[in-house]
Amino acid sequence: MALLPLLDAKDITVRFGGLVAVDSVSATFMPGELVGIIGPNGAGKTTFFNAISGVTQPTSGALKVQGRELSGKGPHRFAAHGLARTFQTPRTFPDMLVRDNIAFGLKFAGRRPRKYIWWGEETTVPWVLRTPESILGLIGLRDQADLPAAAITPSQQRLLEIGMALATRPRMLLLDEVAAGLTENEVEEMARLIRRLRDELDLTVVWIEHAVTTLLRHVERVIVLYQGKKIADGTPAEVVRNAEVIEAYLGDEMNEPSTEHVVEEASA
Amino acid sequence: MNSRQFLIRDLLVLFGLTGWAIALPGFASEFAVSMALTCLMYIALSSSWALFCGTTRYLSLATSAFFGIGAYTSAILLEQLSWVQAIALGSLIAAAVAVVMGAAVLHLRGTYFAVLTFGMTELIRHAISYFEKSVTGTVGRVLMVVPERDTIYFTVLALAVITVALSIAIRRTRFGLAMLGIGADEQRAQTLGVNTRWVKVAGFALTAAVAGAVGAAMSVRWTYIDPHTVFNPFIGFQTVLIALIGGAATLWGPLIAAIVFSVLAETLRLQVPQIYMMSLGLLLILSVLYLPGGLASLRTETFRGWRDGAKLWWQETRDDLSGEAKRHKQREKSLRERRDVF
Amino acid sequence: MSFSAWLELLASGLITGGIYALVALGLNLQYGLMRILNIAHGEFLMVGAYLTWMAQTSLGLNPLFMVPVSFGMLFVLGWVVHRLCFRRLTATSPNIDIFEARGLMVAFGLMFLVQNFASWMWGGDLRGYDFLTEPVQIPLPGGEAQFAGNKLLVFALALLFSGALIVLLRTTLLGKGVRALMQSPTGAQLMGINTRQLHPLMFGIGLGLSGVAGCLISMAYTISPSMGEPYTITALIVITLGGFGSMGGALAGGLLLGVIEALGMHFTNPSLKALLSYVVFISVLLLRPEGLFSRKSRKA
Amino acid sequence: MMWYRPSPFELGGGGRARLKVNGLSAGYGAFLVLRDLKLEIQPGLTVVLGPNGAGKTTLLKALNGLIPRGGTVLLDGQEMPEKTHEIVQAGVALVPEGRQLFPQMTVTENLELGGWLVPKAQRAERLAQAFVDFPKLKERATQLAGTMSGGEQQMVAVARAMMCAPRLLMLDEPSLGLAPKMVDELLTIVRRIADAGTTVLMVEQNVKKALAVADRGYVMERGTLVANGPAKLLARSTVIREAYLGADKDPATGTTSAADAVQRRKAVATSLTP
Amino acid sequence: QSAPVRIGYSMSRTGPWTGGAQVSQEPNYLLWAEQQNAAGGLDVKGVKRQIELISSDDRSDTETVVRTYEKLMGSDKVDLVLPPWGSNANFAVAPLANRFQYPFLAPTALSKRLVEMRLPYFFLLLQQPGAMTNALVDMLKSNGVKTVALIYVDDLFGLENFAAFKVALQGSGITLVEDKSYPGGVKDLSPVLRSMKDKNPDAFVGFTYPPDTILASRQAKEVGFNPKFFYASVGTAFQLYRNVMTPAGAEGVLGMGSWNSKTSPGAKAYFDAHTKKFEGKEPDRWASGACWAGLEILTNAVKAQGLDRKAIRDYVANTTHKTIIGDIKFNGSENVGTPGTVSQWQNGEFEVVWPKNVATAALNPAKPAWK
Ligand SMILES: Nc1ncnc2c1ncn2[C@@H]1O[C@H](COP(=O)(O)OP(=O)(O)OP(=O)(O)O)[C@@H](O)[C@H]1O
Ligand SMILES: Nc1ncnc2c1ncn2[C@@H]1O[C@H](COP(=O)(O)OP(=O)(O)OP(=O)(O)O)[C@@H](O)[C@H]1O
Ligand SMILES: CC(C)C[C@H](N)C(=O)O
Ligand SMILES: [Mg+2]
Ligand SMILES: [Mg+2]
Repeated sequence: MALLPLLDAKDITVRFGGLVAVDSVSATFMPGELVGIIGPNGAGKTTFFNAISGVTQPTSGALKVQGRELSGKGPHRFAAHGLARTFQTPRTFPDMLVRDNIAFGLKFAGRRPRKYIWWGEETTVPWVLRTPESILGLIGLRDQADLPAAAITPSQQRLLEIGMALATRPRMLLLDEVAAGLTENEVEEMARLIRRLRDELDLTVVWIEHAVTTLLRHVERVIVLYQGKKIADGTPAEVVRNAEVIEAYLGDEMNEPSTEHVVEEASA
Repeated sequence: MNSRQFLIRDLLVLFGLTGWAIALPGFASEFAVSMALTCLMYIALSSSWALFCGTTRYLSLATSAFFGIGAYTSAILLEQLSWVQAIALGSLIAAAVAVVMGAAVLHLRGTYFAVLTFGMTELIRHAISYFEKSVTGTVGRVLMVVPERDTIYFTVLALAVITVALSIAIRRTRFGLAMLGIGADEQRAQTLGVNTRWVKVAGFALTAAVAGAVGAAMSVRWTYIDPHTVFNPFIGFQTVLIALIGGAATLWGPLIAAIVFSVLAETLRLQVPQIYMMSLGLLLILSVLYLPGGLASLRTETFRGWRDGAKLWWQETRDDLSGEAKRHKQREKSLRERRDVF
Repeated sequence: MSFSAWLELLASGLITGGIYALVALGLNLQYGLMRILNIAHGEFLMVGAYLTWMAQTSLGLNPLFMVPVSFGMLFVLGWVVHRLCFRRLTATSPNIDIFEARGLMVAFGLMFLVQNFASWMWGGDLRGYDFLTEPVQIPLPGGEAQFAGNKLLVFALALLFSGALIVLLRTTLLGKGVRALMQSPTGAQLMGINTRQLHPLMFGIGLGLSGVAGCLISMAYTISPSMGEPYTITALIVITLGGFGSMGGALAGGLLLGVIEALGMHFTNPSLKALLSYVVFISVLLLRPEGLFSRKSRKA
Repeated sequence: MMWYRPSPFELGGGGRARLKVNGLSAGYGAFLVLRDLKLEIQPGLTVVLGPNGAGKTTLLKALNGLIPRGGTVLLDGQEMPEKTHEIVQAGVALVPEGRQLFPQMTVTENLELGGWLVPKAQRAERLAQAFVDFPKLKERATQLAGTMSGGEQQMVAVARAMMCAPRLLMLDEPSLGLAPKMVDELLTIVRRIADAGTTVLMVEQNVKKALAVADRGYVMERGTLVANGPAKLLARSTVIREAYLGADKDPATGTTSAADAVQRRKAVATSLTP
Repeated sequence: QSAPVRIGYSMSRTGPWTGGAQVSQEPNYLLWAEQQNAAGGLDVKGVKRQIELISSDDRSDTETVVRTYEKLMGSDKVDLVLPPWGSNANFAVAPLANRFQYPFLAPTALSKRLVEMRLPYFFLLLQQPGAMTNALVDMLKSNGVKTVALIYVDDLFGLENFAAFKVALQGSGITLVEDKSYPGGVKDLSPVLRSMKDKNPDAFVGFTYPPDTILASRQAKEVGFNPKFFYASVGTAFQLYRNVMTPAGAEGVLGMGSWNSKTSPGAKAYFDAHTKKFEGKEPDRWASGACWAGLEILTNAVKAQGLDRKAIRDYVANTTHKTIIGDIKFNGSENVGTPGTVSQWQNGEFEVVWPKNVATAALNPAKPAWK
């Protein structure tokens, strides 16, 4: 049986006045994939996210979520179909407690069996996604649960963003530079967390990050955007050898000793 | 207290207040009832305003539009319909107008929304004026048969109670939470699954329904209504003012403020006729400056805070007067949390 | 309608529009730039008007002399008001929305205070005086039209003040500094902006301009303590039309409104005038929320 | 006009400022993050490293007057003023965490405001220099800062701070959100600024690259400075290698000093699904 | 010394109604109380009792007016009340007057509708639109006016007067060449005045409020619109009008006015007392007179009937009262004793010029040019 793509974006174009921020980008994401998106600053990564989550209306192009046409619909429809995202500049509810930020998403959780509305907890919901506490534990913000979201540091807010996204009980998670501002080790932790989320919660994850070395070690597929266009889409091994990608984005990043193994592993 | 205990507390308070208000006409003087009526009117108006505008931070100045629409409806239809029907219809028409207005303007936030709702109120007022003048050949309506004062009183009381009860109920629902989310970050709320458009229009219509009903019930007291009186923007301004004084995002704030503000204004008006508006203005400014969270945020700590603030202010002033040198020494001590930014 | 009649109509609309623009100047600084919705704007304007009236009737001073004087007096008043109210407000408000709401409440308080101070001080009667009401002949192509001297004066000064403000804000960073300040107080301080001075300064200038507007208006219209509200509303409409904070926009918006009203009044009915201006206002807001004359796209 | 009081320092660098900090403490309300900190910033490029929540941002904020501080801070032997705008007027600029751009203003306007203290003629010069440093910004000169991409905004923030020709430039994670190539370019620019005579204090998470360009480094953990020394030595020290460089690739034993990361791992260690 | 007579009222001291209320109404109440008290007190069936005025500001807000009168009549149970300012407020309190049975002698309520409500305790002192416009048309017709241009304010006052004016015009041979309504608070009437000037009518009529009255006059001067008859309404009778327009500028302007100090010796005494008490502030030559007349009626009623309010009402309703502005007689609520009148500014005084039997000066049938 051919699997239905979870998200199928066709020829997505987003224009801002004269600027073509996303230029006819197509991509499909299959269930269970962990995909990275990289590209220089202003390449259109965030805008692409905005377009496929309903936050920005694409100028043209078609979006299908699990076979259902969602182009032109509001973000809440995307959320209802299991798409959750984080924002590059954290957009938590600043005056609400960290815990309530999570609880908010749970209240409007998209992929919720109808029964839940009447009978409370539903056993098929993974336990980590049942209560704010368990989600906070997952992202490591339990100690900050009773602080207003405005009072935690930006990196913690990025974690909270993940928590809020998870609270909608998504099928697909769009992460926009959630590891920005973390040290290398912490990025590594983050990557492992994301992989576990994907594996154990059965999610599809699309992850934008500039920490390429770590990103490339963890994802199975990478999409490279450059000036709004998709210039590569393939395994990390393929991508790091793509001359255009090296020219546009990577530079000599991959030649540093600490990253050589990625290239080796990938080509093995 | 957990949320259930809060609910019980809120309901008990509401019951108590209602019982007291029901008994009022039995023993209180003509004037007290009339005063209570004013309080109830603003309780209904500002609680319903806060219910939507306070939580979503969509500052609507259209209250007087809905009030006026309700008033006109009852003025025109009171001869054909029963009292309850007239009020229900007034509220319905106001809500319908709000749906249309909301659909047109609720995509604009903040200032634009406020100014637009104000503009629309004026537009409606002038449109009705013009219509009346050129089609019916008069401005305004004279109400020949008006209900008893007690009927009006109990009607407005019922409206106020319904509004507060609604506020209690709605804060606990998804709908209430959704409005809160819209107030905090609308787009974020949307990405978390809130159908913001629907929530906004529904919330806006809800406030309008209350304002319409209040307008329908209150204006019969004036015998003669014309667009200028019932669409008076000050009804809207005062509603907003009261809600803000009380604390727009709180449940009891608007209620407390409606009572405090109305009674205070009236007392000052009767006691210090010369300067009452000035005192009122001054009190208002002081309350914003020193009780920024609204009346609902008043606690014993607040008073302690004022005392400390006054001390600090005195210190600063003294230092200001005595020069820079002294201030330098004091500096390290004053690790204050909030700094004067401007 | 003859060509000269057309011109005459346009000119009379422009003159009224100039007055609208003048009325909006102060509020445009306070609200457009500083996000202080000074609902007491009209009240301060009224103070300027009363000062002028008093100077004219009891001291026999020339109202023109009062233009700078009322600017100065209201500037000082503005500085003081800012020190007493808005300084604390800005320090304690967590974000700009809350600041705006609280500022609005304070402004309401000021409105009560000032309006009733005026009633108490000068009584509630309507006042006015006669100054330069003689018509002046203006040559227009195809004939000539006449306008009251004081209106022409007000118009000229309205243009002058708008122009001066435009130049001031264009050539210095003052206006941008204030806008910056409202968008990110921390950011502004990090630029080295002395926020404690800039803010009251601009507020003071705003109030000073209200004073000037009041002074000039008292030459052409009757005044009373309750005259303020309609002027506040007019000012609000004008700055919304022109785009918040844009001085050129406000001038253009005011003139446009004046012309639309004059034409509307001539071709339909004066009663429809208000309806017409609100229709224009609302359509502009719905179609071009950033204002008719501002090029930059601003998010609502 | 008083708002244009020319900066008391030679414009165009050459300040070679030295910062001496003694007994510095700062925090949020009653909660002290920094206690009794002592450090000295020499001319050149100094980098501060440390895990999340260590208090690096707090340090910069305290130095720049954004939060109240205790202790003495001497800038070239002179007591540092207390108010932010006075500090900036004394020649200390900061690229803050969270950027603090003016989102509703254009890129050019943002940069111009960066030159608030600089006379008009020089402002134009510096603007031109900023556009040379960041060609992307020139391209987007009239775009509203709030609509720029994350990385582009970061460029605006850095460029804006450099507009006022400070003698001490403080950068809080300037590479945040920048693409690797851009990080290299940025660090080159920062190095150039330091070489031109401006003292630079930089907080960075990009440990390797930062240490490669810096002269000296401090390491901060839980509000205290745990190590310092020349950047070359630090780069080879075990503290750094263990804590930041991901030297250890075995997921089971990966250690980090960031408290919440540990916590996070604990949570994930149990199964997520029913 | 017996207890004072407590008399309550609510008055606009702030808000948009203030301008009128503080010229035509409240000063008279104060003057009256002062005069009565100075004379030993109000004569209550032979007993002199001091007057205690209980008053408050109503902020020009109808609901506040209603509440205040409910307090005065329902809770405080004052002996008598005096009416509030303006038609709107009087509409709102009229049913209350009936419920609490307090006679109201309203000096500034002006509406046919109010008369039609047939409230036994409510009396309107001012000449109603019908009478005033009849007099106006009569005067215009007698002076050979053929064409009239008219503006009126968009509210009850403007509309009722306009309607009555049209009725009065029927059969008079005068044509209405243009009529335009305008919203209150208008800031520019010149386009309208210019187009009226082009039509060159014999007379201009404005049913206007004080600020607009002055605006229309100034702008008529501005555009050089100077018909033979220039009539405006509320505010022409104010001292303000002469101050703003200057006596020379006001010369020949017609308006709603029904008395001045030459009307009767009583009027002169009243005028002088008023000017003295308020330091040069003159009463207006229209509603102030009616207001004072109402107070005279009340004084006499109390003297004859005491404080029995029902008796006062009957007395007021059934007597022909001699007042400073002439005889007042009520038919239902309406004053049918005072004829409709027209006044004109002549040499700095607002003279009653029509009808001839109450005129204080002869009509100047051609307005001089604006000065
Ligand atoms: N609302 C907008 N108006 C105009 N231009 C915009 C707008 N939003 C984004 N852009 C531009 O579109 C381009 C793509 O932006 P986007 O945010 O998608 O970049 P990005 O790939 O996420 O970059 P980064 O890595 O820096 O976050 C940028 O050049 C940006 O300036
Ligand atoms: N506004 C605030 N109110 C209360 N506590 C705060 C606030 N900001 C930061 N903190 C706390 O102060 C500590 C230090 O924060 P700081 O921002 O200085 O860390 P940092 O070293 O800059 O971390 P990062 O690498 O994440 O930027 C943290 O534990 C944080 O929780
Ligand atoms: C003319 C006035 C004495 C009456 C008043 N203008 C009113 O209608 O309210
Ligand atoms: Mg991005
Ligand atoms: Mg930090």
